[in-house]
Order: sequence, then structure tokens, then C-alpha cells
Amino acid sequence: MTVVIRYFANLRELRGTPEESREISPGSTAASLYRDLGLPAALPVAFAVNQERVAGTTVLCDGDEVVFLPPLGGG
Amino acid sequence: MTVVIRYFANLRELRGTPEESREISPGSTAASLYRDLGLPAALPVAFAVNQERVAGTTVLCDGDEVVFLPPLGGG
Amino acid sequence: MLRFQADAVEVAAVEAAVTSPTHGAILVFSGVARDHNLGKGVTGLHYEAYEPMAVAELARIAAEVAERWPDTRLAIVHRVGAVAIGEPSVVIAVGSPHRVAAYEASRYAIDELKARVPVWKRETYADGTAWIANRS
Amino acid sequence: MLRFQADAVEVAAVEAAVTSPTHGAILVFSGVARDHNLGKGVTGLHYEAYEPMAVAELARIAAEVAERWPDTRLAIVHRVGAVAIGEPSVVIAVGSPHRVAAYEASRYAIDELKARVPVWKRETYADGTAWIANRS
Repeated sequence: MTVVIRYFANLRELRGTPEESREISPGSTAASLYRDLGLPAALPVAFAVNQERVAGTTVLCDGDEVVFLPPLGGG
Repeated sequence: MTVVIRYFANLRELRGTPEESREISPGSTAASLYRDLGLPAALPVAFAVNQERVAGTTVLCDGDEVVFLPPLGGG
Repeated sequence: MLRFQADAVEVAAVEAAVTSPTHGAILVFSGVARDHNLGKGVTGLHYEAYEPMAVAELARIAAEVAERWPDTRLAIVHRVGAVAIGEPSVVIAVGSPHRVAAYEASRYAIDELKARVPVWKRETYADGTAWIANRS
Repeated sequence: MLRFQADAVEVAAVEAAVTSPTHGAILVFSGVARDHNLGKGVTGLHYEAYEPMAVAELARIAAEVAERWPDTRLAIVHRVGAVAIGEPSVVIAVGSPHRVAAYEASRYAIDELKARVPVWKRETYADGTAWIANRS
């Protein structure tokens, strides 16, 4: 199964792309995907799946849009 | 001795003038002047003398500018 | 900028008076003449001020704001004379490095203005007029 | 009016969006790009949003404001892309029959926006750039 990952801010710069598709194994969660991608463990990210904020333990489904949210800076 | 009285809002309309000079007897206070003028006892006025808010018991001096402040409506 | 004026208030000019490159938050309060009050249709407003005392009172309020919220800038413009429905009767702008101070200072300024500054408001209705006091 | 835009914000247009003849108080908050932050000179800002989610989050905040302060109207415009020093990055306007609700609703909206809306800010200095998070 495949998910689409969108990157913003420092994660986009780090990853060098605003978006990528990724094959994942069944049972993968938002947090395990973040780890598998080798993204910085120290960054206090939150998780959004299909534009809803979710816990890192959320199991991903085929076609999900996943976003790792770095600390926000709006306003 | 003489004081100048300035009227605003409903007191100006009631009195029919924005300003008048008035002879007062020594010992007159802001509140006694208000009563002597026959202005409405029911109106909850505050008192200003020479542009400073004062108590009604304040004794008036020659040349004072007296204003009876009806309830405020600014803003 | 602390003043009374007969002309309509240019909100952008009041805001510009408190803007500075070091200020992260600007808060602009406008008190707008409403088309009704206490269940009656209002067709127009008239404001009257005891101006020298009112200006002195605005200056005192500004000094209090400067003491309580040291890095803020404050501007207040209040109308006198006729004010049409939908126009601001008062505009208060606060510039501040931080937004919490801007909210607190702005609210303090309008609350104190209503309580202390010698200004009176006359409403015009279809069938007459009345002087309207602020509820305390 | 709840939106992100690359163009400079016309504050008067945001204010006009919440103005109504029944509203006695209008409060406009502008968050302005400052020329310094954390002791460093800032020469420019860049904002980036996860826009579909950010717009949905603004809509949720607006719904919460409408529920808590029923008679208020709310408009929020946030910049994306480059923002010059001195320009507002966000403008929040609230119209309300009464001023207390305007202050409370405005403050709620900016606090929640900073905490929940997926937007990021990059500051540019003489010697580089950094992504700056809101203090929670």
C-alpha cells in the first residue's frame, strides 16, 4: 500500500522535496513511518492524516495523505 | 464673588445656555450652587472645578469654572 | 495622538500613529454608531465634550497605560458633533511588542474612557432624542 | 472571510467584512513582521501553510467563536510567502454588539490560530535563516 507524504518548513528543506509517495507495510503508523524515513527524532512533530490531526500510533491506510507537523509559527 | 458655570448635554438644554456667570456667597459649595440654581435633584451629577473632578462639598473660590457632569456617554 | 474631532475618523491614520518596526501587535478598537439601542431605532448620534477637561483625562489615561504596559503606544480619537450610523465615534489604537499587552491596554483605555472622560451622547429616534449614559 | 493570501492584506477590507449596522464594536488585530526577534535583526519573513488543513482549522476556530460569542462576526486573513518588515502577517477582525465579546473573541482567535493552524514562519537575518516556532 502507498501513502502520500507532504513536507513543510524545515522538514521540506531537510527532505529536499515538498511531496513523495511511499510504499508502506500493513500496520505502519504515522510515527513508525516518520522513523523509517530517518527523519530527526529530536524534532517534536505532530501528525496529520488526511488533514486531521492524529496520534502517532494511528495506523495508516492505502492512499492516506500524511503530514508531519513541525512546531507551528503562524500569526 | 463670581463663578463661571458651563453646561453640557441635558443640563445645557434644561438651562437653555452653555455658560453663565453667577454671584455666589462665601462658603458656597459645588453641590449648594447646584441646588441654588434649581437644577434637578434627581440627576446623579458629578462636579468639576477648573477641569478637575471634585467632591460636591468643595468650597468654591472667586473665578472658579464649575461644571456639573451628568452621567457620561463617551465611547 | 489624543484628540477630539468633528470630522470622520480615518482609522488607518490612527493605526499608523502607533505603528513602529519594533511592534509585533497592533490592536484597533472602533466604537461604531449602531442603528438601534435599548429596542429603539436610532437614526443619528450627536456627541458633546467638555473638551479641555476631556483632553486632560485622555492624557491621564495614556500616562496610566504607559506606566502599566511600558512598551506600548496609544492613540485615541473621539468624534464630537454629529456622527452618522455606521461611523466610528471613537477609535483606539495600541501598538505593542507583544499581543497580550495590546489587548490589556486597549481594553483598559476604552473602559476608562467610558467611565471618566467628560463626553455625552444624544441619540436621535424617529420620535425625538435622548441623552444616553454609559452603563457603569 | 477566512483565507490565506500571498498579497499584502488590506486591513480596511478585513474590517469591512465584519462591519454591520447592528455592531457597536469592531476590533482589528494585526500581527506585524518585526525588525528583530530574540535579539537578532530580521530582514524579512516567509510564511508557509498546509493550506487545505489550515483553512479547515480556521473554519473550526470560527465555528467555536460563533458558538461562544453568538452575535460576533469574524474574519481572518493570513499571509503566505514573503512578508516585508512592517507588513501584517495576519489580520483578525471581530464585529460585535458589545465590546467585551469583541475582545474575548479576538484574543481567542489569535491564540488558537497560533496553537493549531498549520503555518510556519522562516526569518531571514543578515547571516542566514531559521524556522521560528511560536512559544506555547
